[in-house]
Amino acid sequence: MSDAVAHDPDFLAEEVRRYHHFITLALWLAAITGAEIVLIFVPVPMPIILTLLSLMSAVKFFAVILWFMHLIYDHKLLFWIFMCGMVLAFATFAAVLNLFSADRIDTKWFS
Amino acid sequence: MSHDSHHAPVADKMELAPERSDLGLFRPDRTRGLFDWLTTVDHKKLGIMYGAFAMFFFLVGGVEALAIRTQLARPDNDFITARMYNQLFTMHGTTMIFLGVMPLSAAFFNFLVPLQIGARDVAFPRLNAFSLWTFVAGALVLNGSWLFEFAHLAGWLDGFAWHQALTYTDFAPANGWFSYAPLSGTFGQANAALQAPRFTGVGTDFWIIGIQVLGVASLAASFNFICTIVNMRAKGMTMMRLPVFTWMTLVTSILIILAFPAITVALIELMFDRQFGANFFNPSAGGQPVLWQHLFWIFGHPEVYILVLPAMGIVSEILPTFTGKSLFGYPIIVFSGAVIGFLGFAVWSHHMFTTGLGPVPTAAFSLLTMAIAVPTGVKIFNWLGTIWGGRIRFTPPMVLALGFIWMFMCGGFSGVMHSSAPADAQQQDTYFIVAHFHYVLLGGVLLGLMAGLYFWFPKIFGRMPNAGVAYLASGMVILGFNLAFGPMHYLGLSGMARRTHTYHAGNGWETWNLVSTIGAFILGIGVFIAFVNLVYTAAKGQKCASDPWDGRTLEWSLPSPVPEYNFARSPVIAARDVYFEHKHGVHKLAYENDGGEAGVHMPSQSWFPLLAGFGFLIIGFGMPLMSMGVPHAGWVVIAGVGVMFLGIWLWALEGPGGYMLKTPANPLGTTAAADAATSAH
Amino acid sequence: MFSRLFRRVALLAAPLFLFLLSGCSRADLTVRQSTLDPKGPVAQMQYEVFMDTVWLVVVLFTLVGGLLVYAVIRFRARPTDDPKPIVEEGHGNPLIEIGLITASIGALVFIAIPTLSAIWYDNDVPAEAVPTSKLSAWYQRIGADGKENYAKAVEEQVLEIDVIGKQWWFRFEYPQLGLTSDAKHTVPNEFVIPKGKAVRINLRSEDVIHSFWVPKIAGKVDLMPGRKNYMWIQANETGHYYGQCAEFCGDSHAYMLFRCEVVEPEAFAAWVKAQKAPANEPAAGSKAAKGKELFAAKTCAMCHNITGHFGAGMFAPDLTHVASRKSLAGAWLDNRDPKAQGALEKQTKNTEASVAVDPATLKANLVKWIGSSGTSHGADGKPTKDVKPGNRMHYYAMFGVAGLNVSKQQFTTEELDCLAEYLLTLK
Amino acid sequence: MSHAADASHAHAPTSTGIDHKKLIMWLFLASDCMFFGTLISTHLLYRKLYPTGFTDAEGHQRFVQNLFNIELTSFSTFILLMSSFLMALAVSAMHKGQVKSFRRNVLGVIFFGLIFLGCQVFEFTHFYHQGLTIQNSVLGSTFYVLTGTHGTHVAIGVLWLILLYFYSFTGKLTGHMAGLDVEIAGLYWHFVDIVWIVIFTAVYLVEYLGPSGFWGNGLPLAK
Repeated sequence: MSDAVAHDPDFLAEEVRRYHHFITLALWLAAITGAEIVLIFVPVPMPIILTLLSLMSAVKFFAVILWFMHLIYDHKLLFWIFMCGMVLAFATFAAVLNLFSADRIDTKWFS
Repeated sequence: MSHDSHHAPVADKMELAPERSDLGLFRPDRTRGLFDWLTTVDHKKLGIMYGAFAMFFFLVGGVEALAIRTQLARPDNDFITARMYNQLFTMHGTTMIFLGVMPLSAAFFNFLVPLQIGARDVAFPRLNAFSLWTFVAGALVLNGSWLFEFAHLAGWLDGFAWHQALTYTDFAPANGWFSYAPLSGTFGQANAALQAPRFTGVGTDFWIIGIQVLGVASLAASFNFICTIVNMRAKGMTMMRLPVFTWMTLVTSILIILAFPAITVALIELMFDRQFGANFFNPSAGGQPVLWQHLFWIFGHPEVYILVLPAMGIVSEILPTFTGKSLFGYPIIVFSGAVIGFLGFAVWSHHMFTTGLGPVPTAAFSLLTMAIAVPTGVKIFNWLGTIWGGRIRFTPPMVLALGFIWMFMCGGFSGVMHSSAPADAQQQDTYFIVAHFHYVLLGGVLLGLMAGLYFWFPKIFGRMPNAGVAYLASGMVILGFNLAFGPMHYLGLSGMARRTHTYHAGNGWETWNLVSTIGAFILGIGVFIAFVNLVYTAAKGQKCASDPWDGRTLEWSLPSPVPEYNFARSPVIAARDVYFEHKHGVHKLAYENDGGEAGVHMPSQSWFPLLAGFGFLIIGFGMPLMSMGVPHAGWVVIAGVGVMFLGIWLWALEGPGGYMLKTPANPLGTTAAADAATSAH
Repeated sequence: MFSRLFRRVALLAAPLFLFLLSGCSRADLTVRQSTLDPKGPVAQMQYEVFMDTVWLVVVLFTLVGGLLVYAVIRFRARPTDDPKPIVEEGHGNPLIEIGLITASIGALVFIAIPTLSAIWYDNDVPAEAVPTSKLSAWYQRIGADGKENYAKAVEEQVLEIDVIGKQWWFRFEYPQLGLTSDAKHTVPNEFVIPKGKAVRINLRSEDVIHSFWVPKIAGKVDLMPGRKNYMWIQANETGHYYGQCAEFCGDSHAYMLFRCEVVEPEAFAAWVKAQKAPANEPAAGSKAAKGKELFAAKTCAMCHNITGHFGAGMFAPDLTHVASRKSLAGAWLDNRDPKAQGALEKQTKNTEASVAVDPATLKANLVKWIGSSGTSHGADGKPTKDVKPGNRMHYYAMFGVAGLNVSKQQFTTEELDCLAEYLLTLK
Repeated sequence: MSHAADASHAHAPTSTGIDHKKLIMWLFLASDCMFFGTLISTHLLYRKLYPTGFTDAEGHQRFVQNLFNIELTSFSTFILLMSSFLMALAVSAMHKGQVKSFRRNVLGVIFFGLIFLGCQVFEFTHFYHQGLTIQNSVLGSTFYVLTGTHGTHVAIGVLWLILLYFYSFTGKLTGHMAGLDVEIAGLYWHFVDIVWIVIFTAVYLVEYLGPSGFWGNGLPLAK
């Protein structure tokens, strides 16, 4: 039955389309990584760099999960399952990071 | 209970020759006896085993609790030593949560979920077996620490060089179920042996690895249940037609997969601190012990809902059955369950109001905690709405379910009291808190689970528990429970701190501690009677009809005990409360034509989940042995990892397997179902 | 069937109810560590918020609980019921649901408002607790400059105390008054504050997490290692208050008690002066003098500081004025006159007035405490019962990791007597 | 919906049309988000509190910017991204039933994965010789445990792919289920890759922002 699937012309055409998407995407990913490395040495105010870095990282992140991991082709439920974990992790740990501040740290033991 | 009752009368294997796996090994093919129980992948048998282990550990945890209460019955008592007391309350908490309530809930998940959604098994039967055996491994590791403790106290270990070199000789964990660093961690510079000075001994290592292994079991089981509920619903069983218990299973499982990673990482970090001299929670190198608390409660608070939501699901099944009315506000009950689960991730710091968070976070977590009272209140209103206008039949499960609502409400109210951070500053770490969470976890969860046991026992074993004994046990549990934990509200408010093994006379706590101890013994005897009642029923109880309560959900349409293939033909669902509708309403059950002549496809048994679980057992004992300084213990750990990987590898290569079962002419055994079977398709 | 069951339950419950009622009269709300008997503004605020929640809960409990009882009785199955089952798809009633949700939110707002104001009030010394800061408080409201003035006023007017938690005792230091470990004047387990004065407490831990809690004066705040926590307290009545470590901290957690003595401002000044005095010298040739030698010979002096006699670190409680302390061993052993115990018993119900230290009780406690500790063994070779299990007395080397159990001290009865006599001279 | 998806549904009689294996893998990945979230936030938290780094064995204060080697890290990041690309091709090949193409691509993935691990081993030994150990600072603890855990994930992925590679020679890796099995392994591999995307930005790149470091006014950590 797999052979039936494999030799289905529509299916093959779809796979070929994806193949080209993958190659384009790989080039973009490489380019973005290159840009990131250049960016950190550019003398621009830090907030701008930081925003750009976060954006680029997010773009790469979503590019991989959407195309390489087929989320854009697959059932929507899978996307939401993953988002559920990702958003929760992000929100929770953003909160944790904000709950700590240096002014309450007791340095007695190590300085 | 013999295997025959499940198997022989209704079906025969079509392929009698044992099946050969991809490896060329013969797969286990036992239908009875020990080998069957060890290799089974049947969700019902796994559920029964979960239940049996859970009940055993309930009794263990209960005995620990009674020892604690005996010590506290009088002021300045020395029934047990301070350290033993600390070990007992640590193990009592850990046992009740991880080895009592969670596996008992898992027993219900296992047994009921496939039946309620009209499936023949869970999505990954072998993974399900792996969850069980890994849970057993974790339970043995945790309680194995007692063996070392007793051997140490008896002096059997004195002769060993490694034992003489130990600084701390607590072999059972004595750091509380929360294991706050740095008491459970390290403080100071790592020395040549990589070990920074610690405050506790090997017990903590047992605890760390035991919880880690139990986490693996819970995670594996939860992935499986989400998959099963999302993917294996019978035709027509939309999400909004799912029985509420199944819904709560789904929410609980989602909570588990999102909450457990936090504790997994925290445990890894703590283990690195203790074993390899890392500094995650070591204050002398800048580590922040408060981080442990955050990570622990990011897991620990959802864990509370992991414990309580299944019981809420059970009660939401029992109330409609015995009021003869469908659940009031089904969508709201489901929705509020999901909201409780979601909000459960946003309130963890209310366990840390006294740690100096600063006013803004304290206020935020205070308000969020109050907010969680709303969906919880909604559930109680809806249960009330279900009772309203119904015709209440009093049976043991119903009485227990009503007790659940009552006690859970009390627990909820004291919860509202310490959602207010300033009030909590006086209540935190006192017996007031102990009273609160026992009202929620014992008055709530235990009563809910007991109600579930009495409700579904006739379905599981085809036998009816003795109602008189059940009433006696329930009465004793409810009475003893209130006597034990009601006075603790007063004790807490009058300043008695938790986790203290003794107290002075003259503080005004004597009378109520004694009352509490008496209540605890009544409670203990009540629980014991209930368990004896249930075990006796399973073996020799009165046989009963397959639908003794006039049930509403799909599992009651099946014969009791349920045949191993569950549904000879897959049901087609047209309404919520489908079986009740079928019996009394317009929506009749229909069946697909997928069993019958072709037979039913059944998954094959396997040894490898057991083998992989056994690997975890070896790892679990190896790590603390390493920590003790037992020579060559590192090799034990490596061997354990090897066994685990071997198990998983063989499991993967073995393939899912499967065989066909012949089904009887009347596939469901009940008249109603037989009518439907002929009318469908 | 139900009525029979109901009658049985009622019969069972009636004596229980009576028992509970009779018990309530025995439940005193003003016992030693009661949180329901606040004696300072912080505890008062917390008590008031608590009472708000109590009222809310009582009202809700009556409503919902009453409804539940009514529903269970009213809707029980009866033989006269219609035998036809109730078949209907229950969707609930959206209006009822929304109404109840709104009502719940309203009820929560009722406790949320006092909660929020109390969180900020309890956090740090408020303006109204600083006597001359009425003006400063006004400044504070008008701008940044005012804040500075306010901070200064706080610094001058608020007594600052450092609390350091150890397994299983507390060390108190008064940096503004020169009672610090650098100056070799520290106060273990019993601290004194003047009545009516705002006190800012800096909470530090030197090992595991502890928690500082004097229920009648303020709710607890944890002492977290690696973290600078603080709280403020104030006591409006003189007396002897009981405190306890509220965070589980190891073997002897239950024995980690402490005391707070609230005195008039003049008495406080006198107390500070007394604390700064060096220890008395025992008479030559007396038992006490021999005890002093033993104190050095048995390595007690390695950890315990006695200003004027031995200078050591602050690893262990300072003993310079040990004989004036009302308790020993983390406030577990009471040194006060047992003859006054009858009076004490009565006083436990309320704030205790000061009761003097009784030398005989003190000596007995000293012998008991020093003589049985750690894993030391009695004359018969069997382990004696620990006063505080897991404590580090009798160990040669405090900071050694391995072999701590091996090097411990043994005392003869005579040695114990001499040591106790010596310590008794340290008034 | 594409035809391919329909075709795969035909063999998976599930309520949602998603294969059990694919669903459970995504559930695992959602859960793993929390896992790595905890680890990464532990690291960031301590970077925020103690931005200056650590003190080496000679007592020199070391800044993280001077320790990290951005060229090496970008190289290994690039390698991992490309391995992800090859993995996508391998899955595609398996869907088309082209076992040989699958083998070629998966061998590439394994090779790149091993290079990445090699880089990590090199980095660890290099840092160790520079004086950063798991014991001498929180930085060492969080850095080694975070990247080490990621490395362990990579190693497990490599092991999985090696087993799949050899399994393909048995001739049993065919049909719809084979495509699925490879896709599942692929999902895992891509996830390891996206975790690295986050680590690369949050752990490595931000350290280069500005002369005093991104982390600003925290506490000095002398040890």
